[in-house]
Parts: sequence; C-alpha cells; structure tokens
Amino acid sequence: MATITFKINRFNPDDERRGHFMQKYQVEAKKGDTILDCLNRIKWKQDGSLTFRRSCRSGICGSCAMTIDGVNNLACEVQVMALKRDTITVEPLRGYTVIKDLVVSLDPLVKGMLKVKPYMITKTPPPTDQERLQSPEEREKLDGLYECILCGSCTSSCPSFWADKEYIGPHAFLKAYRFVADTRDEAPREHLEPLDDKHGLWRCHTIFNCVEACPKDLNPTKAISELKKALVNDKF
Amino acid sequence: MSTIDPETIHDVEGVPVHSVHRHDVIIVGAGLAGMRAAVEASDEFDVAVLSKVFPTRSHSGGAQGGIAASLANEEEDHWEWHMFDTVKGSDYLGDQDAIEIMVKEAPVVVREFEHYGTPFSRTPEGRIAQRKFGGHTKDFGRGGPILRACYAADRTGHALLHNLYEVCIKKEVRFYPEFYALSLIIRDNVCRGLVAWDVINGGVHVFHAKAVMFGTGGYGKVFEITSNALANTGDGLSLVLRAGLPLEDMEFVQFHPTGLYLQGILVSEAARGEGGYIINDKGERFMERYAPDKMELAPRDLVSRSIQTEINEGRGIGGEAYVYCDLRHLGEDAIMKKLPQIHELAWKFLHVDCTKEPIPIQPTAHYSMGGIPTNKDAQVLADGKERPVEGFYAAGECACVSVHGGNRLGTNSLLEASLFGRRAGKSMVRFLRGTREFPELPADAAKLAIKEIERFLSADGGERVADIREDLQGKMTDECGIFRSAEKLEAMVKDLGELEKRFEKIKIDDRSNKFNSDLLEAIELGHMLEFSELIVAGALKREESRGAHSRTDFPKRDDEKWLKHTLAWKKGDEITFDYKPVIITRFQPKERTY
Amino acid sequence: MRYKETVRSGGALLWYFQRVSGVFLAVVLFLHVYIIHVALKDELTFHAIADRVATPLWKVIDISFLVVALFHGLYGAWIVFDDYIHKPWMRITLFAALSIVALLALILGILTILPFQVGG
Amino acid sequence: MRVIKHYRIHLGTLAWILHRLSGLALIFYMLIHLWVIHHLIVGEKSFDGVMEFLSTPLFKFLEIGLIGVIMYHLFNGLRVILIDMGVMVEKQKMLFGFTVVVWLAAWLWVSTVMVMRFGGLPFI
Repeated sequence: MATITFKINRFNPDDERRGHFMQKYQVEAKKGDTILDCLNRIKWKQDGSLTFRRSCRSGICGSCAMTIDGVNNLACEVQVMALKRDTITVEPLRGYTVIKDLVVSLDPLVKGMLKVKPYMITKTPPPTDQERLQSPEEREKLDGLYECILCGSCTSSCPSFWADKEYIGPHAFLKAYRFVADTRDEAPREHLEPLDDKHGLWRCHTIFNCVEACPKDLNPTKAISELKKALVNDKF
Repeated sequence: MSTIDPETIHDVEGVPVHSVHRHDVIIVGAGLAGMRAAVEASDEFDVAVLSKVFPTRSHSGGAQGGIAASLANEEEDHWEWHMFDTVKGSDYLGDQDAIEIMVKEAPVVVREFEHYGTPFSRTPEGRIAQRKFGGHTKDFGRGGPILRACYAADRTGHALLHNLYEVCIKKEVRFYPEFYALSLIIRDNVCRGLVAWDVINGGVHVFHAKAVMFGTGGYGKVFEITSNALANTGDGLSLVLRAGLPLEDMEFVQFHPTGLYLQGILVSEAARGEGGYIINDKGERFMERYAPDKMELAPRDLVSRSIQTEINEGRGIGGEAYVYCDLRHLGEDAIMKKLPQIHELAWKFLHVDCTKEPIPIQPTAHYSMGGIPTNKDAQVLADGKERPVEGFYAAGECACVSVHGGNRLGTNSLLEASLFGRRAGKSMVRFLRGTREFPELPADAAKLAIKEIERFLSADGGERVADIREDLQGKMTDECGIFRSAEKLEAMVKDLGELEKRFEKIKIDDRSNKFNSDLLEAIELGHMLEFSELIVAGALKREESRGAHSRTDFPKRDDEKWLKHTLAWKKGDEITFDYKPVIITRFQPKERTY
Repeated sequence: MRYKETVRSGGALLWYFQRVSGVFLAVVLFLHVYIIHVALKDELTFHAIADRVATPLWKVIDISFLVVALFHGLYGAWIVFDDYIHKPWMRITLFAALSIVALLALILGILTILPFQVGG
Repeated sequence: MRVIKHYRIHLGTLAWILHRLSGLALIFYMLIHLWVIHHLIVGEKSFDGVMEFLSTPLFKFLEIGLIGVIMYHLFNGLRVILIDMGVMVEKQKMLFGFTVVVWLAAWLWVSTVMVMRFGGLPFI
C-alpha cells in the first residue's frame, strides 16, 4: 500500500469562468491497481463529480484514453506502481475540445476517419455460400492494422494535429492502410485519394508520437510511410 | 432528417420541439446485435442507433475467442452436430426450433461478415480458420472436440464490432452516440418510440419511431467479479420491466471459468481451446475428476463449478480464491501467434508473463442467458409467450429467444447477437413495408423520464451510490452466485429490500446537466436493483440445478417439474411468475455428462 | 484524366520533390565544399573562384544548386508556416514574402554567377 | 481558459523540432551567403576585402557551429527519407541513435580537419 497523490485536471462546463484547474486527491493504492481503479475510487468514495469515460476496463473499448504524466495511455492499462511516483498528473487528451474534466469531444476523430472511406470497397460480388479466399500470408498484412480501438491517443499526441485541427490524423491513416493492404478491397485508390489533401498525409512529419502513444503497440507511422509510397507511385 | 417539422407533431410536455427526433427505426445499443440490425434495415429505411457509449466501445468488442458456425473449413461438421451441442450445452432448456434456425443460418452470417471485410484468420487454403471451443463436439457428442469457432486471432469480437461500425458508416446509419435511454413509450401494446438523455449536453430527447429495437446487452455488472464492462448494467431489461412487460429465465447467469484473479477480466476460452491446462494448488489437472472426457474443454458452467469447488475445498493456489491457467507447455511461438491478447492482458493487468508463468484465474460472471422474451423473429412478446408488442424488437444478450437455455456455449454469443440482430433487421423491414404512418405520440410520453432525472439531480440523502452498488455486487456474488441455496437466496431477498431502502436516500455530488456520469450511475443502480429482484426470486423458485443455475439444496436437474422457462413481471413491489414450456423438436432431454 | 488528378494533388509531388532535392543538395553540397576547401586548397581569392565559375559546367552546377537550395529551403519554411498560420491574410502575406525573397535571391545569385567568362 | 498544452517530449519530437530550427537557420545562412558572394560581381577588391573580414577567429568559431547545423539537417533529413521509404520504421529509436552518432562523428571529423589543416578558414 502506498498513498498516491493524483493531480487531476478539472473543468466544469457550467462554470466556464473558473476554467481549468488542477485538483489534488489522495488515494491508497496497492500493487495491481490501475490508474482507472484509482480514478474510480476517487469518484466512488471521495468526489462523485469527477468525470471521465470508462467502460471495459480491459483495454479493448478505448474509452479511458487520457494523458497520464504527460503521455497518452489507457487509464485501465497503466499500473500505478509501475509509474514509481508519489504524484501522478492526469489530464484530458491534448488537442481535443474538453467537454468536462477528463472527457473530450471525439468529433475530430470521427471526422478524420470518415474522410478515408473507412470500409471495404468491392466491385465484384462475393461468391455465394462461400467466403472470399485470402491466404494466411495476405491476411498477415493486416496484423498491426485492424487492432485499432479508436481511443484517439495517437492523434491527440501528434504535434501536426495540435497545429491543424482539421488534420486527418494517424488513426485514420492506419484505418485507410488497413483497407489498402487488404487483398479483398478492390478500390485502394478511393482510400488513398482523400489522403492527398492539404490536411492529409503530407502533414505527417514522422515525429513518432503516435507510435509512442498507441496503447495497442500499433505503428501508424509505418502505415503512413506505406501510404506515402503508394500515393507517390500513383502520381507517376 | 433527424429534427422534424414542428407542425407535424404533437408537443411532448417538457421537451423542446427540437429535441424530438423521428426515424423509421430506433435501435438502442450499438453492439453486434444493434449494428447488425441497423445494417440490415438501413437499405430501405431511415435508421438511427442510440448508444450510451461511442459505438465501438460496446462490449461485443470484448469477445475474444470466436463465432461458431459449422463451416467445415477445417474438418467435417454439420449443423445438426452444432445443434446437438447447443441443446446439450443449454441443459435442454434451449428452445430447439430457435436453435435450429441459429445453427442453420450460422454459416451464412459468418460468411456475410467475411464479405463485409472482417479480418478472419485463415486456413492454408485461404478459408476462414476455425478452432476448438468448450462444449463443441463431433458426431452428436460421440467424437472429440471439433474445430468450429471462426476467429480473428483472439480479437474476434473486436474485429466484428469494428467491421459492423464500418459498414454502418458506409450505409450512412445515423448514430446518436452517448445518448442514454430512459424509458420506452409503449401504449396499447404499440411501441411508439423512447425517451433518452443526451449525456454530453444534458437534456431529455424524445425519439419517435415506427419500430424500436433493443440490443442493450447483459447484466453481469450486478456481480462483484465479472468480465463485463462497467457499462453492462442491464438498463434495457428494467426499461422493459417498467413498461409492464415480462423477463424470461433471469436466474441463469453464466460464470466463465477463467477470469483474471480479482480483476475478473476474461481470459478467453481459446486459451483452453488451444490446449491450456487448469491446475490447482497440488499441481493437478483437476478437471479429470469432473469431466474425464472433455477435461478443460467441458462447458463453462461445469468448469466454473469445478474451479469453485476446488477453491471452496481449499485447493486454490496457496489456499486463496484462485487456481492457475497454465499455457507454458504451448511454447512461446504458439502463444504469441494464437493468443497474443491473452498474453497482453495477463501482462498488463497482473504483471504475469504467461509464456513463463501460469496465470492466476477465478470464475467470473460473464453472460446473462435470461432477458427480454422474444420470438424467432426477434419480436418482443407482451405476454412472454405468443403475443408480440407491435413495433418492438430485441436481440443479443438482452434478449431471451431462448437459444442458450440454462447455459451458453462459448462462441454462440457472437453468433446469437449477429444472427438475431440480422433477423430483427429483416423482421423490422417486413413490418415497415406494411406500415406507412408513425404511431401517435402521447403528450405525456416523457413525463416519467423527466421525473426520474429531476429526482436524481436533486437527491441529497446520505448514501453513496457506489457503496450501495458495491454491497449489491458483493451480496449477489455470495448469495446468488455460482452455488445457490434457499437459505442464501432468502437472505438475498432481505438484503435487496434493505439496499432498496438505502437507495431512496442517495445523494449525488454532481448536479450539472453536461456529462453527468454521477447521475447516470445512480440511474443504472436503480435498474440493477430492479432486475436483481427477478434474478433472486427466479432462482429461489427454481428448485433444481440446471445449466448455470446450481442449487446445493437441489443438486439434480428436475425435468418433471422444471423443464420450462420462467417468466416474471414486476407490478409495484409484487413479482408475479408464469412459466412456458420448452420447445423440444429433435433432441429429447438426457443426462448431461462430459 | 491523369492530368486532372495531378493538378488536384494536395502535395504528393511537392513532398516527393522535397525528399529528392534533399538528397541532391546533400551531394552537391559535398561537392561544393570539397572543391572549394580541398581541391582549391582554400585559396579563396577572387581569381581562383572566378576561374572556376567561368566554365559552363560549373555554371550549370552552381545555378541548379542555387535553384534547388532556394526551393528546398523556402518550401521547407512554408511547410512550417503552413502548420501554424491559419489566418488567410497572414498566409497570403507570408507566401508572398517567401516568393519575393526567393525571386530576389535567385536574381542575385544568377547575376553573381553568370557574368564570368572563360579567360575573363 | 487554460488549454491543455502539456505533453512529454519524446526523441522523435526533439529530432523534428531541431530539424525545423536548423532548417530555418540555414535559410538565413543561405541568404547571407548569397549576399557575401555577390561581392564577386562588385569587383576583386570588394570580394577579397569581405573575405579578409570573415577570416577573424569569431567567424572561424561560428563556422564550426554552422557545419554542425548543416550536418544535423542533412543526416536527420536522410533519416526521415529512410523512414518514408519504410526502412527501420519499427526500430525508429535505434535509427535515431544511429543518426546522432553519425552526425556527431562527421561533425567532429570535419571540424578537426578544418582546425588542423587550415587553422579554420572562412568560406562564408
């Protein structure tokens, strides 16, 4: 057991005048406790008005992405003891509009994703009473792409997004490449073309913040470099 | 589309006109069932999906192991075999006509997902790969475990859920993310829409529809150790109850054998499907005492009871309330390739490297077999038996068709959700083709919902919502958990009465309208207390052990008296019961051994 | 059709050229430094340079060096401004300023290199 | 209203910021360089005069810094190109470390050569 001080960014939309401020809470944490466990404990035992999103608490739903000690991560996946700190700072994801406390608006995330036509496009009808064939090797190309949980950590960590709120964002690039790389998708250009945009791929400056932030250890930068190659090849 | 012309609509008292929305179909819940139905209905009609969380946060995404279908991609398989396994798994409480539909249509549904783009793992021939899963066998149980569960690594639910979201985007389904359903509008047996709370901005909204569908998920959150998400509070069930409709077989709650110790987070059955062992403090693979043939791959209820028995008899690891799930003999390569997520979960939540150490596990509340009684076309039944409510549908974990009976087989859940979601979609389309007009919207439609919100927002007693909830969860686990008895259940009835009294005196800290999760937790607790009564009362009535329902005072199955479904209503504080027979077509009840 | 697509480009070719020009500059810069500081033994007098610049080959190399460097540098600067400047009038002003600087520098550079004649 | 601006600076961020700053610095240098050599057309006397002025120790010192800046921009630019080509995207930290080593080694080597052979001569 150890007493941990949580410094949490508070913001109440009904009290705009007060704006954002940091509030401190003391929590007794034991080995095995995650940040989410501690936040729940604060909400349930100390201050019911503390607001954050959470659901599955097993790192698959993507609700509880937030900035923990300056890095984006899922609160449910970070072990308090692993941080080895007495004071832990928790803030809402950077770059998004804060709705309340640790809750941010996900509109830019959805908007970016919608731009890349995030669904499989086929022209020929699928075989009846059968699946399309795809070899294990072809399927392997999708590993590291389809696992995205849309938590928003990557885009929120990206300096290009901080600078340009209309930036499509690494999560959407990953999504786009998930379909470009899929042998079953018959219109890769339809996913590629929206990326060749003022707010698109070329604003990626290979900073790797998205890679460092991704709680699922995916590599949007790798997808981006593949997309860049594909787009440039398309121009010649 | 969403906001309607004030001229054409009656005012709803207390709700501004711009907060009244009109869609042909309103679906509550953006999990597999809800979104699959949306995909089906959106070609012809205007569909809107409401969800208390962002669509891809739905708990369908937590499913790991697979979706069952007798594709026979890996070895010989027939839908009849699948049907037998499901019937047997249900401890003969499943309705066989519905099960037959499910297992027959399963290959169609799975292939459709493939056509939509789900990244299934593949066989060397390029077909959808399949793996073993508990309770799925060859040749009507005479053969060994069968490769039937279609999978995408161990992220099958995630892959299907995101794929459906993508298809919904393609079909331009309208989403209302973070809208929380407060009440149904059902008058004269016609469902006319529902009332919901806008979580982000606050405010009561009225949704006026020709058809409403519930895909609101299960109620595992009433238990302390559970694999369920924090959002799985079974809200849909008590909304149905409050609308004067019955719930079916609520006493059947599945406990999954392998939850991470204390966290309850699910370690997929795939771990055992791929060959993992379960061992006790003495290092024994104790399943050989309980299910000598199927060992670890026996159905969930049996394995859970076996583990709990080992723990109760002091053979948990170091006497504690857990045993080990050992994967080490599979080798690092196989673990990392076939079970990467299990490796990740064990590492992130327990700091255990399952290639080098065994994983501490304990049974965890996992799936609710019971729910809203529906027929094979996903229509909600007003009397629980035959008469449907016009324009009201339900599918997925919240519904009870019943295909799972007393115990669900692994990988049948994703199948049920998507297959009956699809059927709900089709049946709504049929209904809407014949219906031109929107049913009339009563002026006081939102009255109860507004009252509820006002009551909680001004609650200033002394009880914390979380304290009551924790007591409820703890007591439900102890007194209405894996092993039940009349004595424990009667104690639970009393406890529930006390908890409800405490619930009258709650306080909430957050009084604002915007993103008030304090308010939502209070409403959710109200729901949980309400349907928990039915779980306990149903369990007390059912004097037998069947499937997941295990009475220590009635350890045997009693087909004479209890081969029937429980239907329960709540009128005021009274719970009334009725029963309906199980539909048996192909397979007569037999003793269930593995 | 292809023409149209290229015109619609949101920067693919510019992005690509920024990479190619970068590599080109790395090579030419090396040459530039090597010739001036190693081959010329650092006798950086007027005559030494004038002799070199007078040959047509060096004129071509130096002018392309100048053009590519200006492009690479000023387009690079524009990428930076593009990230942070969002007000349309400021963007236009900055873009104009960068263009004028580029043009002036280009004229100055070419005027410096061109007049030298072999034997002059 | 305070806007959330905190974020930890990872290696990649550092590399990127330095790339931008060095790039902007090099533009200034390039313009000055153009102005300096334009003295060639003014005349022999003018040019040699400027060259003499630029041979002072202060400029020699600045020159070594300049070489460092140029080389950082050059090698980091090559690193970015490699990443864009898909080389070592999954081992970006290693690549970054590699880049820093090459950059420092090259800088040290050229500076040493300059100081040893010529006592540092201006080429501004």
